[in-house]
Amino acid sequence: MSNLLKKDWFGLGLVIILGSIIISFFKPAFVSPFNLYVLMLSVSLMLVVAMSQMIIIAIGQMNLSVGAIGGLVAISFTGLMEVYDLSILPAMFIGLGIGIICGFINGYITVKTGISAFIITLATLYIFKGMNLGITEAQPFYEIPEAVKYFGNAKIFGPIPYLIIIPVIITFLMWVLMNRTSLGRYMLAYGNNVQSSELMGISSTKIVVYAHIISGLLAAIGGMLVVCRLQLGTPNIGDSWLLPSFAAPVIGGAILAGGKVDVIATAFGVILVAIISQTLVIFKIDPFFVQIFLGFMILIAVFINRYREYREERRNKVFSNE
Amino acid sequence: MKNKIPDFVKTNQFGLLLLVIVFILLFTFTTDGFSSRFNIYALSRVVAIDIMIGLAMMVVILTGGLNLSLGALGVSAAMFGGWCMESMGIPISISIVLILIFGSFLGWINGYVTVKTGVHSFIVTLATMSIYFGFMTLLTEAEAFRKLPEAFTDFGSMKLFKKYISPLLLLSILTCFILYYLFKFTDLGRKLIAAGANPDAAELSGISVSRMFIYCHMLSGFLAAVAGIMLTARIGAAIPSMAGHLGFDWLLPAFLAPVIGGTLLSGGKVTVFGTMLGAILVTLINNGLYLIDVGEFWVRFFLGLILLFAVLLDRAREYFTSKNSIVS
Amino acid sequence: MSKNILELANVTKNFPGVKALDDANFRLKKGSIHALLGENGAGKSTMIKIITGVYKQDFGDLIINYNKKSFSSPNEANKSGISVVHQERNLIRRFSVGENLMLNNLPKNNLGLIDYDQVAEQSQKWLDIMDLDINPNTIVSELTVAKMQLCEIAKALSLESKILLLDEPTSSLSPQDTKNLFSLLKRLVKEQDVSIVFVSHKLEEVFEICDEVTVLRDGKNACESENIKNLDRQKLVKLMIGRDEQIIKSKENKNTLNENLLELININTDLGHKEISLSLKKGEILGLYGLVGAGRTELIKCLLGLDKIISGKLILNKEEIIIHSPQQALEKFKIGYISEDRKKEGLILMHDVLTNSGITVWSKLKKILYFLNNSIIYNHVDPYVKKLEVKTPSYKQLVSNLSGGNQQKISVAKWLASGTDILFIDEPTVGIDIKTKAYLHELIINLSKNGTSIILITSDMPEMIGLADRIITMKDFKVVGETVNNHNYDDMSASIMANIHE
Amino acid sequence: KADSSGTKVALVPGGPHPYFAAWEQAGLDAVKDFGLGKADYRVPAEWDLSQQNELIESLVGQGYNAVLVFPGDAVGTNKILGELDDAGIPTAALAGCVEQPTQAKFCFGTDTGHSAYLGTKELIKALGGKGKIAHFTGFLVDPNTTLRINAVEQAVSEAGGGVEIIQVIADIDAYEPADEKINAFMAAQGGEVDGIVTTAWVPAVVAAQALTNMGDKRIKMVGIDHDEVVLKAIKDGFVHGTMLQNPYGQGYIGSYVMDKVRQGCEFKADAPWKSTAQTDQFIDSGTVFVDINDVDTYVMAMRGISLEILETFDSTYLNC
Ligand SMILES: Nc1ncnc2c1ncn2[C@@H]1O[C@H](COP(=O)(O)OP(=O)(O)OP(=O)(O)O)[C@@H](O)[C@H]1O
Ligand SMILES: Nc1ncnc2c1ncn2[C@@H]1O[C@H](COP(=O)(O)OP(=O)(O)OP(=O)(O)O)[C@@H](O)[C@H]1O
Ligand SMILES: [Mg+2]
Ligand SMILES: [Mg+2]
Repeated sequence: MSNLLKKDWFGLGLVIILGSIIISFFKPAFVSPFNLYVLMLSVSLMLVVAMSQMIIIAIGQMNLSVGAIGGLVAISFTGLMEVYDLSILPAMFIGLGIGIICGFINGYITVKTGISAFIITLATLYIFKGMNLGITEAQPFYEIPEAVKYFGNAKIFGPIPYLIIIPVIITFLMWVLMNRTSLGRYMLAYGNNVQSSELMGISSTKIVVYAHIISGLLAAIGGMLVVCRLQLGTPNIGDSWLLPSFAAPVIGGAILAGGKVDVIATAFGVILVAIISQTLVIFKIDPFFVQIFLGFMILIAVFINRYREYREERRNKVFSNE
Repeated sequence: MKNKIPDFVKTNQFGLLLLVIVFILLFTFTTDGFSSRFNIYALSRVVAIDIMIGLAMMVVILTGGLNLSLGALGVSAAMFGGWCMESMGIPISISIVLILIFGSFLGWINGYVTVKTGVHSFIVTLATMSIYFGFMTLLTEAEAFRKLPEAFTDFGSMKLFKKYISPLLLLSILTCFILYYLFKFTDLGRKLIAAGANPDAAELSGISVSRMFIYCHMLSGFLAAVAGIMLTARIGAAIPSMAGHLGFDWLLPAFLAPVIGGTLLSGGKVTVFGTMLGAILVTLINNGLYLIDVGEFWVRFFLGLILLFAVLLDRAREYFTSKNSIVS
Repeated sequence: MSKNILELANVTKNFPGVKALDDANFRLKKGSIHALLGENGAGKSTMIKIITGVYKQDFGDLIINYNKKSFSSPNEANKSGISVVHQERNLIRRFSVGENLMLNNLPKNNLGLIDYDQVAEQSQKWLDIMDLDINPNTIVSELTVAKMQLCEIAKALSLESKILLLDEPTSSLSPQDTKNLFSLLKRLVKEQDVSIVFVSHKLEEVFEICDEVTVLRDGKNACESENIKNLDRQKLVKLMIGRDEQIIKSKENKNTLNENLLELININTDLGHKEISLSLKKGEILGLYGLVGAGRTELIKCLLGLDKIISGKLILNKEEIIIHSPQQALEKFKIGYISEDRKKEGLILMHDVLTNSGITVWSKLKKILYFLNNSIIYNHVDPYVKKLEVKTPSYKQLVSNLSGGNQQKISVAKWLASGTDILFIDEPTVGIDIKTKAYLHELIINLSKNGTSIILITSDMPEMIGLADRIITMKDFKVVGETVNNHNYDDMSASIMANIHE
Repeated sequence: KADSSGTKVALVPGGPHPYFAAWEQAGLDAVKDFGLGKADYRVPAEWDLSQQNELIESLVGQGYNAVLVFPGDAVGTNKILGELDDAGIPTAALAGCVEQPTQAKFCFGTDTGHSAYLGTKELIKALGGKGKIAHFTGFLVDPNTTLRINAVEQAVSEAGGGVEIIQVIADIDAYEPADEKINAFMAAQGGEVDGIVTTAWVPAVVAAQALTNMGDKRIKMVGIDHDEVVLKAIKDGFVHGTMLQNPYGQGYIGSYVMDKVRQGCEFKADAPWKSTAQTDQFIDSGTVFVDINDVDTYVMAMRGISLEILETFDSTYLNC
């Protein structure tokens, strides 16, 4: 039991369950199949985005270009199908390829120059988003194949959308990566202490480049999933990813300095954020209040998570900068 | 030891200064209108505000944190100022003092919550950004204050030096000098930097790290409020959307200037003039790209490329100078 | 005649502003333990790092088994059978002990995924060999510094390399741990033909286990591969510092002791200290001895207000006081603390020497409008930095580029400069060369002669017995004994150990 | 008297957005038809008032001498319009208005409040005068949003009690948050609500898509603008109709008038201006409600409106 309490996801899980019970007590519609379906949809999309940021947080960096990569891939994917009449699979693979290339560029430049990833990805954010706007001139692509639309809207059974399949698989794979493979452990080791891990013979180049490639790949998948969902390829896809991409991992206990992330807790963070924003709609919060509510909810969520760690951390630290 | 390079040349600022000069020359000779009076004046106003925003972010980056609420805070302060001047009829000078106090107070909230909870300021200010902005829209109902005293708005369109320069730019440059003095020549400034560089060591050396962090956030709020005032004067009205939704439009200039200027994101290092030059460089490039006519949809793309190029060049300079300083 | 398994020939290494190695040579014979000695900043660690591929030499060759080699990363050195324990701690703090030990070679199951049962099992083996009573699933950050150091040695052993480089492996070990380690090292050499390079500032240790000695002075060889039998302590010291060693003078006991300056009465803390009572008199050096983990550092941190004192009284100059923060301790009560962990708590590594050595006096030196410039600080701290003979190219050098020992000097210098009435000094001579150690001892004695009261925490028994007036022994967050020091090593160590093992 | 070929018009939208795409062709056609020097569509890199100001300032540097601008902010854009006026450059607000007092020569576009009002009226008509409706709209900090919210409320209050607004969802000008919130709304209130009015581009697209996906033809929706998704949903019967604006006509006629003004034409003192909540120098570029009956022919209808405005413009508004 006390072991369970130590887990980052435990507190969040508790908050989610209790919160859901309370909400559905006041608004039974909250647990209606359609609502659960909608909830799962928004969780699906943000899950991939959060994972894409999480892996970069793991190595102690930030990727500001997550949304720009997602947007570029989304419009490439749809553009290839609409303008060049490519069928879904090739378009998809090219999309994934673009994500990988973007990630590679981020990682390679970061590690080879030693410049902070924050700066490099800030620059590539402009570059990727600039390409997106340059290509589309702000016009959406509309001709999405039926199969893609179907994937974005159909349900497997009950309220469970097809769209959730890929994010769930990704979450599982990420868990395996971060907890059961040497690559993932090396990433965390690198995030913990760059110098030490280099002294241990862990290759910075490999770690940083792989992390960014995975991040780019996930952002690409995120972009294409949003296309499935929205049924159009607008250049704005990804614009609103940045904050939620950080919020979920951090609510899940990730430390921005690196070396500590929790895949399950991040997933719970995503769910929590989705529930909060949905609750605001369900309870018909006055639009003027919505922002204020969101702000307080983020603070409260982080505090709850934080309180648990509080005593432990104080034992080991004079002053926490993490 | 053969050719000794002067210290200044080794700094990031020098590299930036060179870049700024190169771009000025480039744009002057390749575009129409870059050196026109209208354009220079317009640039001076944009730069002034971007410098101020960059400084406001820089002083929080100093602590190893970030202030995402910068834009929301600046707009809230500006709206508060609009209310003071228009609805309450408070004289300009007193209003400005009140705005600055208000901005510092919002900064204090950021700092206090960050320090007391130990949560990273990235998250704290993410939340306060929503809260400040939310309260601002709630209280103003998104109505602008546009009947501001003329003496105030005239300041925003005043032209100095044969109508080439806005007084706003002088204000920003003056602020740079004051901050430079603070960080270089005062006990307090040194403590702020030390606290940011290694909180544990600073605390055990008798510096109250919590207080220093709170000061940094207050200073950030103060500077954001100044930027808010400047923008209000420039636009001639206090408008809820003047920094975009949630104040987001300020964030990119806020990051770009200090980061290009050589401020370390992990904290403990400030480069006041670097930030100033960073802001100038970005504004210059942005302006030049519009003038060169790359096609507006591609402006961002080229801006990104040039930024990348600028930081890579800076790294090359660093490499070169450290090679040259080895004793032989 | 055994062959040279590892050789450095005419190696030079420059850092910005420093020539760390200057045409230095080194030869390691197969199956020997080779001491690499020198003052702080002599270039020992640099040499180790060149051998392991962390740095690349500017000139000269690295020769392994008579083949020229050049490693571009620590990994390559590893694969060539070289393992190392660096001077700095290099464990991943959030990982378990077991995972740290196996990190370069994590056991996998059939699916290619890490098998944590195997990790625990395999690492347990190495912990057992080291006689370490640690659960491999313990998270490293929960260990004491000493345990971490032992784990790193275990990690180096686990690679089963034929060449083992140990850079000050005993710096935070207790005498007992050191003894165990040495018998293990001897066994490795004898049974498995391992060759060892051993860096230490503790000369007794060198005489105890080493076969040959190489001494560096300012990056040059002061001697190269001397047989230890041709040397004695005096000769060795002379090689290292270029003159004879000053014998550590024991301090005169102050028998005419004044009143209590600082008194702790039945202090209980949030961290688990139980009923701690002790008193410090003016001008006295009070030793706090205890095995690592006894809670001495923690007690001091509670006194400074960093953790909560639950009950009990703290009395300064007969007045009951409460200290809320180190700032208050420094500015209001004139109490300072020299931390044992210089990298994390003692220094701002990314800042220069001047900033670090003056940080405690800024408040005092500031002029009107908070004005403070470099020359004001320089004038104040320069005497102290000079006195400690800090080896740095200039005051603008970043502290992170100084050698370990010189860093320690800076973290001491800033407290000397601050001129406090009471100083808590925590493990002041870890990683300090003998010359500086003698200086530091002299300084501590002079400080107390001039009226500063000192609480000295050290795990170095000779140091404790040399310096303290009274020695308080702590164990498990409790005070278990108090002895007046008679400066007789045998007497005192026996009575202290008796207190601990009661 | 200036020559038309010396007129260089810049058409500056608020930021990259599909709504304005027609301005580009409109400008090119105006150059061809009226012999202007230039009429270029120049887009700020971001939706950001400062970016727009910077672009406009640089355009002046490049020699543009007339500016048609979609105001990045109804109040904030005035300052730069005033400065352009000082520099002798005529300006007009296009597609959206700036608030008085202003130096813009006129506002040519859609009365945002009125359009929302008309849309709501249409919705109420379709609902047969009673039911529960929801209103989806854009950024709260955009003063236009407040105008729209008020206009919808007014239309509802005029319906005489049969209609009730059960929810207003704002700040959904980006696709993903819009998708999330609108679907959440459908899940929670989908059963109760009878009608939806949307008064911003993105919410209209997303809501149309949501209704299409749900296959729900019971809920009546009135959208805004001409996004393909909305038009298709109208054809397929999932959306009742949309309030169309006239972006092509705005760009085309706007460029024409700018040239006239540069040639010294003055607006008549007694010009039949319309008044809106924001300005009293408003010229309606035409707003039409389109439903399933005329969704295929609206382009012709718009062209007709544009031609009509153009033909009578000189005589109605100008003294040349
Ligand atoms: N990365 C670096 N950059 C610049 N100078 C360095 C660097 N590493 C070491 N030095 C300098 O090289 C010299 C040799 O340092 P080294 O760490 O090898 O000394 P050491 O013999 O190990 O000393 P100690 O006993 O104190 O550990 C010192 O003057 C140090 O300041
Ligand atoms: N009983 C205990 N339970 C948990 N942790 C302990 C316990 N005892 C010690 N520790 C850990 O060990 C550390 C205290 O050991 P530390 O080595 O700092 O003590 P010390 O007496 O100051 O020894 P030294 O100064 O010789 O290193 C603390 O960080 C604490 O977390
Ligand atoms: Mg060393
Ligand atoms: Mg200790």
